[in-house]
Amino acid sequence: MSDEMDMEEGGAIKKFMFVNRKAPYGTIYALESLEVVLISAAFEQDVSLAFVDDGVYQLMKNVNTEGVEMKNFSKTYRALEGYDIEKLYVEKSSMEARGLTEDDLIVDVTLLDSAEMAGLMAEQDVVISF
Amino acid sequence: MSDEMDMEEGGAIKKFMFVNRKAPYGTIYALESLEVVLISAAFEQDVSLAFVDDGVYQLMKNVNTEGVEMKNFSKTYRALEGYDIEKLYVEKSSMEARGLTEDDLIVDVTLLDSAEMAGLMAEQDVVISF
Amino acid sequence: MKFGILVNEGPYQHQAADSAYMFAKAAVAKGHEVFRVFFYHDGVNNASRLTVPPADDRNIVNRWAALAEEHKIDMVVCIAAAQRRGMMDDNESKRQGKDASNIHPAFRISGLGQLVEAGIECDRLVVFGD
Amino acid sequence: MKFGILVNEGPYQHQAADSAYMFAKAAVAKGHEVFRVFFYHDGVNNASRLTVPPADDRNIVNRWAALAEEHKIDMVVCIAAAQRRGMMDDNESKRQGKDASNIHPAFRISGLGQLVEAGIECDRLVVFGD
Amino acid sequence: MLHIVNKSATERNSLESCLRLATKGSAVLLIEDAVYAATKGGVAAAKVQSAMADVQIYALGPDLEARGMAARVLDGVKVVDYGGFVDLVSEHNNCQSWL
Amino acid sequence: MLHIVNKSATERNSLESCLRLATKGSAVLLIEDAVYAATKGGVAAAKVQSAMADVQIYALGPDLEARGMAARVLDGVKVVDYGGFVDLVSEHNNCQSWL
Repeated sequence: MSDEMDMEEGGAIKKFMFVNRKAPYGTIYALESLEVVLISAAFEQDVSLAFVDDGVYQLMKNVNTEGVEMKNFSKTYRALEGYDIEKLYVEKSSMEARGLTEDDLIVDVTLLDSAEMAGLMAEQDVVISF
Repeated sequence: MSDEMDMEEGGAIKKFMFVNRKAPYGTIYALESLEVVLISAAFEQDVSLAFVDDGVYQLMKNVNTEGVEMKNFSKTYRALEGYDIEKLYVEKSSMEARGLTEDDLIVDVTLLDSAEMAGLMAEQDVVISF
Repeated sequence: MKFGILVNEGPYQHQAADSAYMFAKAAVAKGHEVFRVFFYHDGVNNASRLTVPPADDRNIVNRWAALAEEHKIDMVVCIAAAQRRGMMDDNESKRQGKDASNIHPAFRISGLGQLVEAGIECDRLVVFGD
Repeated sequence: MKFGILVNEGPYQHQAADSAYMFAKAAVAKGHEVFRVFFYHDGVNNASRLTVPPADDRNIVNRWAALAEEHKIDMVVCIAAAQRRGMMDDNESKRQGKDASNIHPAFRISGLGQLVEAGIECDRLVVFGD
Repeated sequence: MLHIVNKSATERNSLESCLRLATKGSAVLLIEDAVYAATKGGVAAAKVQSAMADVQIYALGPDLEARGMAARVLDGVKVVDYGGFVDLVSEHNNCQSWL
Repeated sequence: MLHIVNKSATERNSLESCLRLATKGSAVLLIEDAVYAATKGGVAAAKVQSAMADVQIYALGPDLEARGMAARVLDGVKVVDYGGFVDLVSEHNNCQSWL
């Protein structure tokens, strides 16, 4: 939890975390989560994204959605940096349990062990999950 | 699979199985599954219901939905007999994994081990799951 | 071969609506008949004529309508499920004293018996859901 | 305390819409303020004025509307999510060249910024989903 | 932090992930289908019991009742109503739903 | 019988239940998020590999591609497109979706 003083003051910056635990394309949550993340950039808050469990799959390279006729939104993860959204955290054990390495991911991320991820979640002001 | 001859003949009776794997009230599937089951009775098919995994929870006694303000549909399971729907099969291992016994269930059911349930599923003509 | 298709989830939120469509399209492309697509649970939301998806994404409702028209597929929306979720055609709207309707003309409203009938009439009934 | 509530699922299919309502009702009963309920993903379907639930079940839409009116709660439907799913008010219907609208007057359509703003303005944002 | 879990632990992985990532001293509230994990005799009970060393587990009473599980609650689990749910959110500095 | 599974085996229990209740000689088609289980290196791979002794496993190609997993398919898994999905349903006497 960030300093209580920050929360009470109007205009103070809050820590927002978007937690992504679901695989992309099987459901719309990954896509519509990104839409909120992009909007949040305009509010100048302290925004971070966490990728845990199947959420790690959202960051896979080599996505080709022609066969399923769905919109490919992989590139949006690369565009986040341009919106000053640079805090992308991946739980290392979630990645490894899926046989993935950092090289498989489309963007640079910070790998955290579970205790570090837990600590980061605990200090957020607003945690949004879909 | 029942005799292929039955399937080709118009008016032949088919084996319909409704597979229930989800808990009640958290989602509407259990309730809307029952609605189809009741309608199916009018078609004089060979209807059976399978309760597997969390689907077993649908049959719990002592349901009280006042606090959640949802419609209590437990009694409908008891009413199935009146519609000549009498084949209710519960996978024994699913029931036991949830710490339940037959005494906890609101209707009489036939307990099957997993191999028996698998065999029964395999001989259906139409399997409907929600 | 004669196929029936059951769709349990709405457009965009779950891939079920996409998978069902791709299956139906592939079935007719192979010379099979799609006897009926039955929309149940949130699946009824596939029938809305009011959707306005982003220009760079697929239009699920129009896609169903075009497929149905081209191949004379019977597209049936379950009335009980539709009522709960606010899907209605003009007749139903008048009957319920509502001031609008929202079902696309490619779909028709009918009862759950149409699902059971599809199970009886079709060689295979394929279910798509969450 | 000032609460924000995010609802990610539609009425009836998932209990999320019920849990969110029960939480909001309990919060105002305890003297808290519910600053805003934001409807995202299939949650936008909570705003339909065309639902006709069975007489012996709860009316989720009317329940939201009554709570909002009594306690001056801001009920916001995400426009992007609503467009995909066929939820629109009169203005949006005209703008899109559609022949009907379906949003209940207790709800208003707006952008995702309203969700981020709720996260900033409220002491707590509570998320309900699948 | 208050963690809110709403899905059955025998169907999905959300309770397990929550317990893995909840810091010591935080609270976990089980609602909707997650309340089954707070009941005796099931395979999920062991997970909840061992978690109670580090976190306080709560379960929503109305959801237990709706599922016929009100009389089966594990020792050490605190049952709350919707008002208690509101209190839990108020009393903790932040909250997270494990969807 | 053709069994159709559409959910990730690391999120839900549907693949496990399917494999427990699929009779020897039946076919299992993985679609949507279930295709991850048909790929190398993950925790679900072992389940699928041991199941292949008794059942034939198929995975839907377009879903593998949409998830960036097309190059990671386990040996022994047959990849089909939507037309192949239709063929599988036709060739088997009946089918069941594990929702």
